[in-house]
Amino acid sequence: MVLTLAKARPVWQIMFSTHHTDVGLMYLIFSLLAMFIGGAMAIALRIELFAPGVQLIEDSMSYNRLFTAHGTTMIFLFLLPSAAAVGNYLVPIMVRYKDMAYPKLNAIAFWMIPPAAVLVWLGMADFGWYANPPYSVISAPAPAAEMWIFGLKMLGVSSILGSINFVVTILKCKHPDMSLGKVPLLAWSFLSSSIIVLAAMPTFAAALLMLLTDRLGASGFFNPAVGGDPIAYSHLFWFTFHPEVYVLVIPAIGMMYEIIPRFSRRPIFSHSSGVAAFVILSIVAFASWAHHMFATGMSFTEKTVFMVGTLAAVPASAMHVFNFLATMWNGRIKFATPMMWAVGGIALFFAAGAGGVVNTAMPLDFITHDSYWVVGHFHLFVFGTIAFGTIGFVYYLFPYITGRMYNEKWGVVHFILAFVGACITFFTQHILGLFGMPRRIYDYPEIPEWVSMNALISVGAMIILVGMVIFLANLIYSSAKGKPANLEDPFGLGGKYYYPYAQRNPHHGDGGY
Amino acid sequence: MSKIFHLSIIVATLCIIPTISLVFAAETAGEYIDRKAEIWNLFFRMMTVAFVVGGVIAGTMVWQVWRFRESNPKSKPTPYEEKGEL
Amino acid sequence: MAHSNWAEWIYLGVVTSLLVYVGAEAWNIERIIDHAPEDAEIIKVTAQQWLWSFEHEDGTKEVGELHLKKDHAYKFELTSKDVIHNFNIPEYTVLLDAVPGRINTVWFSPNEAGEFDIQCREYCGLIHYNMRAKLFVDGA
Amino acid sequence: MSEHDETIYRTSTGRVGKMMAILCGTVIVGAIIFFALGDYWISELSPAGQAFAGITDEPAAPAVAQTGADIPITLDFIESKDFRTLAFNALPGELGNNPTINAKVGDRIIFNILNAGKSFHAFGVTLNDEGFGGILGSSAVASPNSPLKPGEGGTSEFIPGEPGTYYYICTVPGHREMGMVGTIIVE
Repeated sequence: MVLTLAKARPVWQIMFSTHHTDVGLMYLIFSLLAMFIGGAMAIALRIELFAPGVQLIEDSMSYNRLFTAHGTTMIFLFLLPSAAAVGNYLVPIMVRYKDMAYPKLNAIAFWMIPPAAVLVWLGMADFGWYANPPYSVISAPAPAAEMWIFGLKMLGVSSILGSINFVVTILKCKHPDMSLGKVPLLAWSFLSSSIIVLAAMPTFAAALLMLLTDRLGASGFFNPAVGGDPIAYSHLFWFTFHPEVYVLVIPAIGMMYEIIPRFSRRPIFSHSSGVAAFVILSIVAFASWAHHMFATGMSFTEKTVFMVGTLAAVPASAMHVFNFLATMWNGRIKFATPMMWAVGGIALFFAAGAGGVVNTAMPLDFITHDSYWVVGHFHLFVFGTIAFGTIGFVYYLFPYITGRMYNEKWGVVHFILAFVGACITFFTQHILGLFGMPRRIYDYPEIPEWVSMNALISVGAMIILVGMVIFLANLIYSSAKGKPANLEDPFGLGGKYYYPYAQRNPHHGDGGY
Repeated sequence: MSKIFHLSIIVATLCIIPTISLVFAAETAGEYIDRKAEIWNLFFRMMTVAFVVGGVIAGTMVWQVWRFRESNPKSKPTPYEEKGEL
Repeated sequence: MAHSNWAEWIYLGVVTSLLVYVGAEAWNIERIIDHAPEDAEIIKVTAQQWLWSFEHEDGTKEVGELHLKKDHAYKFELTSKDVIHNFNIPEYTVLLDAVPGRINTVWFSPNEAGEFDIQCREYCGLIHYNMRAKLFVDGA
Repeated sequence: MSEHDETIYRTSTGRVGKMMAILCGTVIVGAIIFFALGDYWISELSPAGQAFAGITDEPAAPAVAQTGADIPITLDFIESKDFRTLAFNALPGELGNNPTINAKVGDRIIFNILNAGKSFHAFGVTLNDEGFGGILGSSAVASPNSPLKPGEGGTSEFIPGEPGTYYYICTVPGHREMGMVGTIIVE
């Protein structure tokens, strides 16, 4: 059995191993660490905003640096690595190959992340994760900004390397008996998200270099004081980072495709519609980037084009929701913790998507742009959908990774707290945005609606915090002392469906048995 | 299947053309357009659509979760389970 | 796995037609509010870290305060001296970026007298949170 | 499991403990480095930013024969409750608002600056009668890009070399226009 070792390996052997499960484990531990650090930052921000005036953070500089670090951490150091963790664990198994295509490249891709994290966290730049010029060129203090730029550069290279690995593993190393159409949907999700990364990321890599030379005064691409155009940066940035939204959300949907059929005890309603939706999403992802920029003074025609491009992505997402619901139909659903997270994730995914349709209707941008509506909207995506799918999958993989079972009762408590907290926090943020509160503000005037809603949002965030503390305790306690899991069927669903079980790690003693 | 698909697109288009012409005609002379009212009215129309669709989807989900849960007295093993095809 | 997909096609048809409706409505409203009336008075708005200054057509300058008349049309010409700001009057759903090196325009016509907030909605640095001004609309 | 009868799980109390020690240790060391170096990470302005703000390495002002007279001045940055009016020492209309300083050429004016407000401020003396540029010699306390935080303060000196009207201002853009400006009349 993979999870039992004849001989415990020294920790350094796991750390510097190139086997996909070991690299996956490193990715997972790192991403969870980043999640807790980024979450602590979010809590600090929410305490500060609990009421007008100074609560916790004494000056706006620290606040600005915190929200920048929070955004960068959650996107690049939590969500991307956690998706890579799941992919590393399961993609080779699903395509029936012994490892990733390039194991050393895989390890390199992981080991680029911690130094980048050090740069981001030590510097703590203050320009928001969007680093919009000319602020980031003429106003953001050094060396924090340079450190952020170098850190992001490394993270970009890391995710390109990881993506190459996934694409090659799936396309070239899959078992010859397995046609591409038969590749499981989780692996398909990694194929499509990796292709998006390969197409989108180089643009941002270029933009970062241009930003750096601009800051050094050597060029003036984005610096209007010397004739550049800051809007050009917005285009380059969003050309990468709108598709990046799909890079984050597609693996999470893939994870739900893994969880939902298992716990519904039925196969996926339509494998081909899932594949089609992934392929469509990875194409239309590139048709909508400038809907982030309606307020920069775009013409009516440009706005119309990008509104249509945005709406075009909706049917594909709706196909996924349909597929999930149709899979659950007539099933016999066991609501173990992973299934709860997946179903909760679908519910919030729909809410986030509906909010997105409202956002893209051009005139409504005058209400929602850069307000708390937007904050609520994308948090429903990144927390409500992507993190929900990921956390559910962490619970799902837990027996496989540790050979032990997590505490089911506390897992359910964690889910309920996180779901209730997310609803309170993020739906209230939508409404707060309608009352005109801008995002990224350190303090706000005593407008009664703003004061009461901010207090409510902070309470919601505290509820999530309690859930996450329970999660952390559950992870630590259960991996140390949890009950041994029945690896053939850890969730008691009947059948030997749990195929991570079959995987062997040659680096474990005795050939991995 | 594709017939239904095409039909629904045609029906949708037929609904929109009169709407557009109606609003085109509604421009009143002399007074300035009330930007605030136009935008907020659009917002509330959109929210009506969103909440109706959301209600249907969320309702379906809640019902499914209630009906197909393992502990529901009516739940029975799926065919795949019985055949051991999981 | 043989199963019928008719439900999915109907569902997709409904979703698509709703999206077409949303798009058409949004397009139409945007078209209506896009064009400024020709008699709109031009107000030059200059943003800088971290204050708003205004210049009326007759040359009057104001800092941090803007006095307008009810039921007149105003067209803002927005620009910035340093970084990108965003000129926002939430009460009147007026919102547009003030970009250095560009002039963006947005128009509105206040139809209610009173005192309203003007704020910056694009992150612009240390005092972004307090980059506010007051709009006074005087009755006809 | 040929050699061992006992199962060894991939995770055990000891290994989880080790992992937590490594993770927590790294985080704590990182936090110590971050906080120990404090504001070093945000201490400078980028070259492009310096060019934009007009900061250049100009030669120091010519030495002036000092008269030996010292004029100590205490200035506090203050703000009205709604932040829309800013001033030195007292709000407009109150006693001691933006005091005018009279000095002779060669007098040494010693500024004692305190940020008594809630916002960010920085101090400097300029000859320009509008804007926030042209800060003279060693008169600056902090700068717009690393300003005084609430409660912080500092001292600086200014020795006028020529007669005329100088202005002491808050060099944070916009604050001069909102009222943080006073005059120095030099004979």
